[in-house]
Amino acid sequence: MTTGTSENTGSAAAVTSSELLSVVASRELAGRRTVFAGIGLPTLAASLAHLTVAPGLEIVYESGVCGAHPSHLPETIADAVLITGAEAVIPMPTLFGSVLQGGHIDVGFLGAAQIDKWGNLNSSVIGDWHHPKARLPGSGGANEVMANSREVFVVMRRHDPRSFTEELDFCTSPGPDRALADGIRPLGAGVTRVITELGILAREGVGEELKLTALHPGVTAEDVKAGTGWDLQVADDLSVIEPPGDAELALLRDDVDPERVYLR
Amino acid sequence: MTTGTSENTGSAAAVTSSELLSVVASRELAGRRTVFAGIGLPTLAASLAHLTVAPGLEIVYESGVCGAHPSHLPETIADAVLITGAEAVIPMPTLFGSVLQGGHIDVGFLGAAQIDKWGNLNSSVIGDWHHPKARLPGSGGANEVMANSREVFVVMRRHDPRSFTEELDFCTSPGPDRALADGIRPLGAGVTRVITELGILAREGVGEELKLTALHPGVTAEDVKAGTGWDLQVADDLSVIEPPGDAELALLRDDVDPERVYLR
Amino acid sequence: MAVETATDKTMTMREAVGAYVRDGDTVSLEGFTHLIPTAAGHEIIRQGRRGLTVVRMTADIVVDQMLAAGCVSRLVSSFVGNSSAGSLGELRRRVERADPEPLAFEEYSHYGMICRYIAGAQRLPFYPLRSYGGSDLPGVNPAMRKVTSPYPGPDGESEQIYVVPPVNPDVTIVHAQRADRSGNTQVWGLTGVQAEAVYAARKAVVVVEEIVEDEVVRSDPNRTLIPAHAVDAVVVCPRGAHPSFAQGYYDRDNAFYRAWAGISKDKERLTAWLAEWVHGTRDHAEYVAKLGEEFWDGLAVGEAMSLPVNYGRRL
Amino acid sequence: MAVETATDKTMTMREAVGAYVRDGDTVSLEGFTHLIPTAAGHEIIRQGRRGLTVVRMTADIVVDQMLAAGCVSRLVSSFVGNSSAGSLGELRRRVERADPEPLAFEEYSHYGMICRYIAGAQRLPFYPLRSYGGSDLPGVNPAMRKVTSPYPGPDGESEQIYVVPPVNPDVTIVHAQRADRSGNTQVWGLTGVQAEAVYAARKAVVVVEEIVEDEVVRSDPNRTLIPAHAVDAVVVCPRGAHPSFAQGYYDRDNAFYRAWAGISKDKERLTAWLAEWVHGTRDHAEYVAKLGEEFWDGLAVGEAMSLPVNYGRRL
Repeated sequence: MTTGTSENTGSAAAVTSSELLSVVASRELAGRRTVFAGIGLPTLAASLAHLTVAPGLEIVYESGVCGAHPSHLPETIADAVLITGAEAVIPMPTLFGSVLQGGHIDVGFLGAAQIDKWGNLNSSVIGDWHHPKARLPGSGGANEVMANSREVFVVMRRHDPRSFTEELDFCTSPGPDRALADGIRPLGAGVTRVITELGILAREGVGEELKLTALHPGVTAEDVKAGTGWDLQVADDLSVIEPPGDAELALLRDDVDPERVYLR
Repeated sequence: MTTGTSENTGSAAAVTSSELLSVVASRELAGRRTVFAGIGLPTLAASLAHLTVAPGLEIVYESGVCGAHPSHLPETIADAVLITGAEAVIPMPTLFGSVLQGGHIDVGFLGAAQIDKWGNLNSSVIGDWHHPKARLPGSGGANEVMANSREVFVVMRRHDPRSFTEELDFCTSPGPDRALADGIRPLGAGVTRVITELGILAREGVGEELKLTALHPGVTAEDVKAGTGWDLQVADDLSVIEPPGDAELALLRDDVDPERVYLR
Repeated sequence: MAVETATDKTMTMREAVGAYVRDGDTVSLEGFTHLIPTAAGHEIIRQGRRGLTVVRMTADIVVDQMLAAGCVSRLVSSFVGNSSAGSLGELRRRVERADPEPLAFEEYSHYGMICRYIAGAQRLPFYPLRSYGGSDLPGVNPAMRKVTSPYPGPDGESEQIYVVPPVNPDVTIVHAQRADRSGNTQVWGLTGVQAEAVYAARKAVVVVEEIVEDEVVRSDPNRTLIPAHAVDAVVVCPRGAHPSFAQGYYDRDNAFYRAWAGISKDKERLTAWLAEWVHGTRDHAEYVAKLGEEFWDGLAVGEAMSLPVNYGRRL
Repeated sequence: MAVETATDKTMTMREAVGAYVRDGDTVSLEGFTHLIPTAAGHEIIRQGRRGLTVVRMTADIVVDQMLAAGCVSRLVSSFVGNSSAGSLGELRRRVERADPEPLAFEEYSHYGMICRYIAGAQRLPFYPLRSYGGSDLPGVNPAMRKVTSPYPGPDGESEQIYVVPPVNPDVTIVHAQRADRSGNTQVWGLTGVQAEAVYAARKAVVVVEEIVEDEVVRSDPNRTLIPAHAVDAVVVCPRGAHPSFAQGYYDRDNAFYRAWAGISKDKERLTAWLAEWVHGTRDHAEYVAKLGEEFWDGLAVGEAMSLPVNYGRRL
């Protein structure tokens, strides 16, 4: 691996935001067995992890595909290339009921329009639900992924106070703290990693706020605090993230997404 | 069809108990679309009805087979010959959940060790459940067939006061009257026909006792009352059952069960 | 043994929609990304149905089209987006600005929708699921309620769980690869929640790429996802799932998904699109022909045949 | 893209039972008439497990044998009979006369058992079902309880429904036609409740007629009833479901079912049978060999191949 930063190293000079986020997310999957992932960055991260830090990793898709062996990089979670040659394609009641709610997923990947300090997520509306400024797609399976995965990774392309907000406009997918307050016993830890272009926020479980634990080279804690809409806690042992290495980038570019479907 | 009785007509002279019960039961299926049937007499009755009074009849088996086209008469509800060439084989959760509990079954066939005047059935124990004189197989799917079929036909090989009893030793599969008393809303009518070698007892639904409605030729209402452990009501318009006709017997013997697997 | 007396349930799409979709009905259209019954949605538009409640997990292009055509007054869904290819313009106008009229929206999550179908199929008064704890969804959707378990939880205390109510559509319409004439329907690839949606419905219409002989279906009874007894009408409609795909028949039209964001954002373009492609075609066969053979060649797929299994025969 | 790194989970039956079935465990053995995991039951007997709770919808010959061998102290079941071929002698002695010792028995109905597996698989605190209203079963089985629906019933009144609790076996053992080495398991013909029983369990052992190459499984992913992530061990054991059958592999041994009524009725004959056929064989291969080729010829089945379907390939 290189030791340079994404700004100043030869091969990494052209590291895109997608590549950076994918590589960093992939490393966090070390040792995990099952990941529930959507298409895009989560697929890239999981596929790269499969080639590096988590060789036994299985990606389970929301569409019901387990053990996919696609001939081409899939463009959607239901891409026909995910089905042909897969190890199993299971009905949605089994996928959501027995696999996800049954507790077989180690890491769920989610995105969101807004996240708060407890890792609660909003993917429903901006503004008031009844008269929204912007109607977003909604939960899909996100509420279930949050409720039933052992932990959840969030990859956020934007790190700004509108997305990292003190108060969500609407909570679509609550973490375990909110679940407990509602009298419902959660299975997992909720969001444990938030990966952005500025760094990594982390928490381990119930009762813990997201805390800044790692920075990309050249980014300061103050930069991240400025991009965060709440008074962000900073870890004492704040570390610097190793930039994407040559080996990681080569795998990502040559093996995982050679057609650069997502590595735009 | 012949008009003679099973005792005195040429071709019907050899009518066995199984043939008699099958033919009489088949007639009661006129116009029904779906029947949930076990192997043995119910299969014979349903298969014969399919060839006579209910050409659109579908037999659904407890094992999950729908639209069977067996090459040989099946020996069990799960006989391999029922599966090969069937229109559908569905998982048990779908069979019991969506098909049976979902309300798709017009007639369920059940047997029992004991039946009472409300059509409640015992197939669990003779004697006290905790210290039974005889442990019987139990519900299987009988409790569900009773709870979820529009109506239930019972074929009883024995018509005696031990089987037709004032008080069940144990109620495995209750009719709708008992369900209502327990605060549960039943779907169907419960037992509507009980077919025996003496005649037919019938009731239409909630609040009605089984009543003797038809006799085989040569049998008197007193015979049936003597074989029944409660004070049996007798219909005013008590009819005489047409004995199995030549056409029915020919179909049963030549087409339905040519190897006489059940027509012993 | 049994004589063949299977009922022929085949009819045209026009006949099926005419017979089974009425103004004000609750209509479920299912197919999760795969086998979306688009052609059925288009025929509902052509026949000018009004006041429908549409139930669909992923409200996507076909729902946006039905909204734009004025067919829909209520939507029950768990994902209102154009896959990952942008927004649904008409849906956003309806929800954000009541333009041109309001849309009643019941928001669920995917599993909540699945559980509603299961409860509907299984005639259950409710279905429990480990979702929604702490979410704002129950606050805007009073159908999400809690039940206390009669068994102690892992900690010995009593345990609460959210439940959703059954949904029993007046009619469910699904698309599938093939069926026989009596409605035994075989699906492969992603099977979604179609079987449950069919069982939950009062009436069910199955739209298929092709009708096959009885022997084909019966050679593989485990492939029958929906048995004939649950089906009221069978409609043959090749390529009826476009722009979604039919595994083994044609691929997804990703370009159209991307284009829809732009078309639907502009009400005039959207209206023109509907006029040309839905109102301007007599039926789906015309729509398919209008797209042209060259277009369909671009979505063609090659062969990847399943290896057969032996069901066995008594010797 | 992804490199192949599938885990090889194959082991012998002796290893699998040794590793995953411990004294006092709750063991589910499923297979509804079809694919009954008899060979696994025999190995449990050989290894002398004690104090097991056996969970099985149809407690039939294999359960009677395990009872007779003294492995089982508690039975959870919905049908305790030898199919339609008579009684289970040992079970009746245990239940009716506590001979030679009592048997704790939790009685359910078939759907009650299915729902317990579903609840276990789906991590639900309970599962509702429209059974048991007015039955004496809840009186002898306090696990059957009632819940009031939070929604009004059809008549506007509140509605009650029975529920059953989840079952989460320590291990579930099922038999199947084939699997790959990592445990992707394909089943056809009657599929019973095997998938749910596996998902409900802490550990799962799949016994198969044959291991097939990855390409065979992957040529038909919809045939995979149990994905590898739910499987801990794969045991190859041809004819391991005898006297039940494996669709497409061998037929049911109806003669043995009929014989069992007589064997099991007489404790001495039963003990002798176990000594000869279970304790007297080192493993199932010996049991199979002891039955002899001529015997197996009598259960052979002919070919009835499924017609292939096209999963499609991107061109």
